[in-house]
Amino acid sequence: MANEQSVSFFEEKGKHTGILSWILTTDHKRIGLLYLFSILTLFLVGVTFAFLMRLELIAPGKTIVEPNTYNSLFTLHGVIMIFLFIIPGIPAAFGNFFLPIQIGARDVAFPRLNLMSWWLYMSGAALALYSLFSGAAPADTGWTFYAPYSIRTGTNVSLTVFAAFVLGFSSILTGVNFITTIHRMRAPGMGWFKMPLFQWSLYATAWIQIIATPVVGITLLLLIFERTFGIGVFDPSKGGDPILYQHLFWIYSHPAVYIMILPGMGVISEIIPVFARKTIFGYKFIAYSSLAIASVGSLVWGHHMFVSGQSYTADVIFSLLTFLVAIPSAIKVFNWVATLYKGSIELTTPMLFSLSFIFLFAIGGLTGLMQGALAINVHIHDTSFIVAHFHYVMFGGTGFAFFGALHYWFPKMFGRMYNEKAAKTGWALLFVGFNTLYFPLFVIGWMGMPRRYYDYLPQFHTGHLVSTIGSWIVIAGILVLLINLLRSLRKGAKAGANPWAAATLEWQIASPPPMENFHEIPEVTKDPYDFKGVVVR
Amino acid sequence: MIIDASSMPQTVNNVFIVILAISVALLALITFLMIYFVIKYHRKKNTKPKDIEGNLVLEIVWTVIPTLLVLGMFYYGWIGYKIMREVPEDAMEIDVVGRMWAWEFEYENGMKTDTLYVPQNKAIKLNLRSQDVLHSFFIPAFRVKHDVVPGLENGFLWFNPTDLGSYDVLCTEFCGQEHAYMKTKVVVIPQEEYDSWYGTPADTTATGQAQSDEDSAEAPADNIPEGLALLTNEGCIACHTLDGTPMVATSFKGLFGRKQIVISNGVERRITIDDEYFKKSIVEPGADIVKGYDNMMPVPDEPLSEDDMKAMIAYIKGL
Amino acid sequence: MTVTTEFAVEKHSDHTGAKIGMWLFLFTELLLFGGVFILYSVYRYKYAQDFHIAAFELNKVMGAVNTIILLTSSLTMALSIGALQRYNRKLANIFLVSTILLAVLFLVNKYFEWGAKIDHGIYPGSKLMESSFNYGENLFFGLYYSMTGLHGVHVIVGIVLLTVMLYIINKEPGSVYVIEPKRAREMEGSRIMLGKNASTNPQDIALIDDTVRRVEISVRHYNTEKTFDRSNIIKLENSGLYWHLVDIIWIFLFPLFYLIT
Amino acid sequence: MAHQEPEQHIVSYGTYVLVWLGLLVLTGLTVAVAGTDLGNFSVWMAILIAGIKSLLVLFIFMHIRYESQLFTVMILIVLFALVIFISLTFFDVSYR
Ligand code: HEA
Ligand code: HEA
Ligand code: HEC
Ligand code: CUA
Ligand SMILES: [Cu+2]
Repeated sequence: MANEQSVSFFEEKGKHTGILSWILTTDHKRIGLLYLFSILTLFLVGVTFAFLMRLELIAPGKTIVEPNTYNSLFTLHGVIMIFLFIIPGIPAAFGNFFLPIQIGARDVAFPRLNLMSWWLYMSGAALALYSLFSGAAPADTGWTFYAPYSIRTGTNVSLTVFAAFVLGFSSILTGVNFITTIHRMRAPGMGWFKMPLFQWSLYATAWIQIIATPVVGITLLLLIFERTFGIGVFDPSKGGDPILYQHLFWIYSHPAVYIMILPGMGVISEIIPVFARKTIFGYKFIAYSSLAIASVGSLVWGHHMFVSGQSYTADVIFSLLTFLVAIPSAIKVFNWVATLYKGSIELTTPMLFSLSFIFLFAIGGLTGLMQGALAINVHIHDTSFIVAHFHYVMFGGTGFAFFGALHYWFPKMFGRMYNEKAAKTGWALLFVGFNTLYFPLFVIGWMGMPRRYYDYLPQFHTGHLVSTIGSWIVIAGILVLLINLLRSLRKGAKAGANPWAAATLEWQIASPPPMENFHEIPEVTKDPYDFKGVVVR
Repeated sequence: MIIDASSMPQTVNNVFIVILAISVALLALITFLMIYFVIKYHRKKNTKPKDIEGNLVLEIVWTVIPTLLVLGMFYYGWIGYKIMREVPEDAMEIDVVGRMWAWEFEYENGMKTDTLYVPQNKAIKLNLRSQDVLHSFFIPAFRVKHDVVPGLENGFLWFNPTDLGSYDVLCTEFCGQEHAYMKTKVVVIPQEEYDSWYGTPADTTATGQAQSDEDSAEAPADNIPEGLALLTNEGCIACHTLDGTPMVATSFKGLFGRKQIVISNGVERRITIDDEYFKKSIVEPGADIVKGYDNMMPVPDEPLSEDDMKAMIAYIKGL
Repeated sequence: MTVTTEFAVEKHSDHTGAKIGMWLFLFTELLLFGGVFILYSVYRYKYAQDFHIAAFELNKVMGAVNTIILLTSSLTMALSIGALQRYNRKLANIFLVSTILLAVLFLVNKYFEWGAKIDHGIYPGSKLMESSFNYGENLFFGLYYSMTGLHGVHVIVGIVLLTVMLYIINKEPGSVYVIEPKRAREMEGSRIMLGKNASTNPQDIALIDDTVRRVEISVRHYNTEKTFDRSNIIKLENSGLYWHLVDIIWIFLFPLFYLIT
Repeated sequence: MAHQEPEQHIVSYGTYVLVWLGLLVLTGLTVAVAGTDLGNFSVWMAILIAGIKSLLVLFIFMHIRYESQLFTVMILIVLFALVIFISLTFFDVSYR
């Protein structure tokens, strides 16, 4: 099947040359890499804001910036991390690259839309960054843009919101592409239950992108109308209802957290069987639980609003639904752990990231349950307990999955191996630093430290201090990981077609893959995690 | 580490501890299994993996048990919450007004303070109102919190303070520049002391607790000029300083006679600040916006009387 | 030297796939409006009486006429697709142009309607609305302007789309494949056969030598029933789907705003 | 990869015109109904008629009647989501 002599997609000459051959490409692999590098760049921007925030919080009172600057920092940190890093993260970078290959297709269904989606992403990114420097001051509302403050403030909210709107559009196009591709372009023999689980997670994600994103789109648009024309729908001084804004916002933004985590879960479902060298435990349960998370996850948004003034009835219903959505996640976790049983486990870097994913996601998820419990939520809502929760699920969950995916697929994407030792050092620093950074936030959150606070009471000092020190360890870890990978791009040893002896289709073709992926569309007969006879190549 | 000072913490702590215990147990189980499997089935020791496709019984077990667990958690959380939303009949009501970036408390007898005074062991119901944007009223030591929503009339929370002392009140909904400083204290005093204070507002300094607390500004005392007291109570000085440094808004020092560029209905014009302009700024803050500032000044919840405004003007002119 | 270069021409022509993609996109449109419908239903529920009164300000006749215009345009759209499916391009053109004209007419009407309202001083932020309108009426018009405005934008997009389609279905079907100089050099020494059974006839065989800079192959389809460029039909169908969705949204907007007096 | 293109279903011009006439009649009906006072019921009447009209457009003009089931299922999923969004929101609004 594989033709080792074939020209890789890096070398293939197309219509354009040089930089144009990248930014005008319709090849899903190139678009995937475009996304990967853009996303990593913006991640570094978001992370720099985080670093400054942590520095400010190292001690009570003013440390480095003014309150206004701090408020803009966490707003832009949130906007960048959510809309520019974590939502597109795994689907747009790794999904674009591997979705067609894993189902035996040559490209996605609509390659040109795919390119357009990247351009929209870049425009959104440019607008978000531009909003930092134009207008009166950068937006200072938090990434949630709650009305009516977001209507009243004179900062550059409209532009930032518009950036988020454009990014939503980009996300929708990716979703349209993925669903159509999975429906129409599976290779012969690639039945629904022969698909790798990563595909299932992307499929479920794409549906959320399609159903939920437009709702936030219109909400943000109305917010802009509100600011420019004063239509009044969210403005209490004109009869509007600010709580309704929150409903509309969370109708999208809660499902969005599953847009973030599902692809991460998909990645974990790929990595664990490969390094345990046995088939995944409970394939169908993992596959269906992705759909269950996507559908039940659309019904729980009200758990962000327990103390917002929504009705008591709604509180109770949303709390109940919130607890139900934990069950499919639990099913996944148990199946992953069961996959390890009687395996032949090798602790490579991707595997370390996957196992730590399970640990950190479990902490994040279980604290999510605490927040879902009404009595507890009242106390910890909008405290740093929440901040810790969502960093555990987003960074500890999706972030670790992202880095796991990066190390797992790096040889395939670039045809080079990286230094395993350096990668493991980076992982260890990240893991230790991560817990030092965020665990204290649970503690001070429970003690009553509110979030989005520029300054705090003395009793919270120790927690913040430890946390800030943690952020430095995290920096070290991230730098080690990224520098190692960057070095390996040029200096790494050549990687074979299948360095991990994995069974899914992407490992059956050359590394890096040829332009058209498959010279001949393969006929699929084996299960995705059937390792019999698969060897390192 | 965390203070418990009302009837609520008991309930909340219980729910918390139960869910925490279950969570820690599950986390420990999962982590233990992962580590155990990784060691036991490491490639070095176990080169021959055994393919297991799945096991229906196990799947059912680990679907049903978590379902029961989470339903239990939900129920427990709900029961605790129910208490928080059902106010006892005999609760004493106090109105809370939130505005950028100060709290104001209005008692049934018409008295106003910027520190909340409550009697010990008595159910207190706070009615929450906002003059401008969202705020959230949070007393960590009492485990209560509720958003203060403009336009929503029936926002409330209640508690029954059990321990004497003064506790932090914080704003937990982002509300702008000084959000982190929108805090005050709730002071719990014995019923008898409270009665005497409540009966004779001027006598506030008599309460021991209140005195010991450095932050607590009292109800207007005699030695404070009336104008200043008004500016403090209306919350003006949350945004306008008295010392000439502009903060969120222009400073009151040297206000009168200052030449200013304002934007009225989108048109810039130059004005000189006089008494008329001052009054208009309060009644209709959005009419003339000082250039370089945002239109975020709230309208007072009850219109200020002519006399009050005069007193303010007199005080500001004297700065 | 003999270098063989293959080139594969693959035209993506999965019509069902294209349709799925279009529908998915329509779903996002539906939910976009769905978001405002949520707002509408809540405020309508809260301020039923005010909405009732405010709706008197709207011109029912104007609304009904616009409804009829849009419904008719939907008909001509469907007919245009039907004609193209029968390979009758002329008829398809006539119906497509009528659709576009009706859409423009709709906008003209809308322009006068909005204009009249604005002349009366009814628009967000106006003196009249701030002084004498209560919350419910304010919200009614806030929603009215947002929703009909958004719908109007969709009509404009529809006009652009249909105009582009008009160009596409009238373009001579066919395509040109160009082999760039570099590739052409690689092909030096090979021969290109022109025509199906050309191998025997030397006139039909062209040798690519070093004087050849560029090879251009153009393929032309003729509009007979068999060779009609089917992908145009699916494109027109998809544009039609968009247009019908715009119509459906109006079908709901009309009674919800104009007829609740 | 190579999919069998399903046979195109060609609808007769007459059907389209009939549907259009139906739509016009329904428009007239909804205007007429709005004139009479049905109280609370008139909203539901308006929505019902609008619903029927959209079904006509959906099934005939937009060819859903002739497409594979997949499309119907997808449309139902989306409509269901919308209904859920609205009804859960009303659990807040109407019990406040
Ligand atoms: C990747 C993103 C992500 C994910 C996956 C989750 C997952 C969950 N989240 Fe989280 N959440 C956020 C991102 C995420 N969240 C963000 C960003 C916010 C804050 C937004 C803001 O205000 O700015 C937030 C806020 C937030 C709140 C609101 C808090 C508040 O503001 O008051 C709540 C409340 O219920 C909540 C609950 C949950 C629950 C129950 C889950 C569940 O899905 C978790 C399920 C997982 C598990 C349960 C763990 C694994 C399972 C086991 C270990 C087996 C054992 C399990 C059982 C017995 C059930 N989250
Ligand atoms: C994917 C999502 C994501 C990720 C990965 C992160 C990563 C981090 N975040 Fe996160 N954060 C959010 C999403 C995320 N965040 C969101 C959505 C909010 C809510 C915003 C709101 O309230 O509206 C938030 C809010 C938030 C707060 C709360 C602000 C407040 O309420 O007052 C804090 C405070 O500590 C914080 C800190 C951090 C830190 C220290 C990191 C670290 O993990 C980052 C680690 C890395 C580094 C620290 C630097 C590495 C740097 C380099 C490699 C480049 C070299 C640069 C320098 C040396 C300067 N974040
Ligand atoms: C939330 C912050 C805030 C509060 C509280 C507030 N103001 Fe203001 N005020 C502003 C801002 C911002 C401006 C400038 C923009 C404008 O003109 O509306 C302003 C402008 C003014 C002006 C015009 C000043 C000038 O330089 O032209 C006066 C007078 C004034 N305020 C008086 C008051 C009084 C009296 C109170 C208390 C009843 C008060 N303000 C409370 C924010 C506030
Ligand atoms: Cu008020 Cu934050
Ligand atoms: Cu959520």
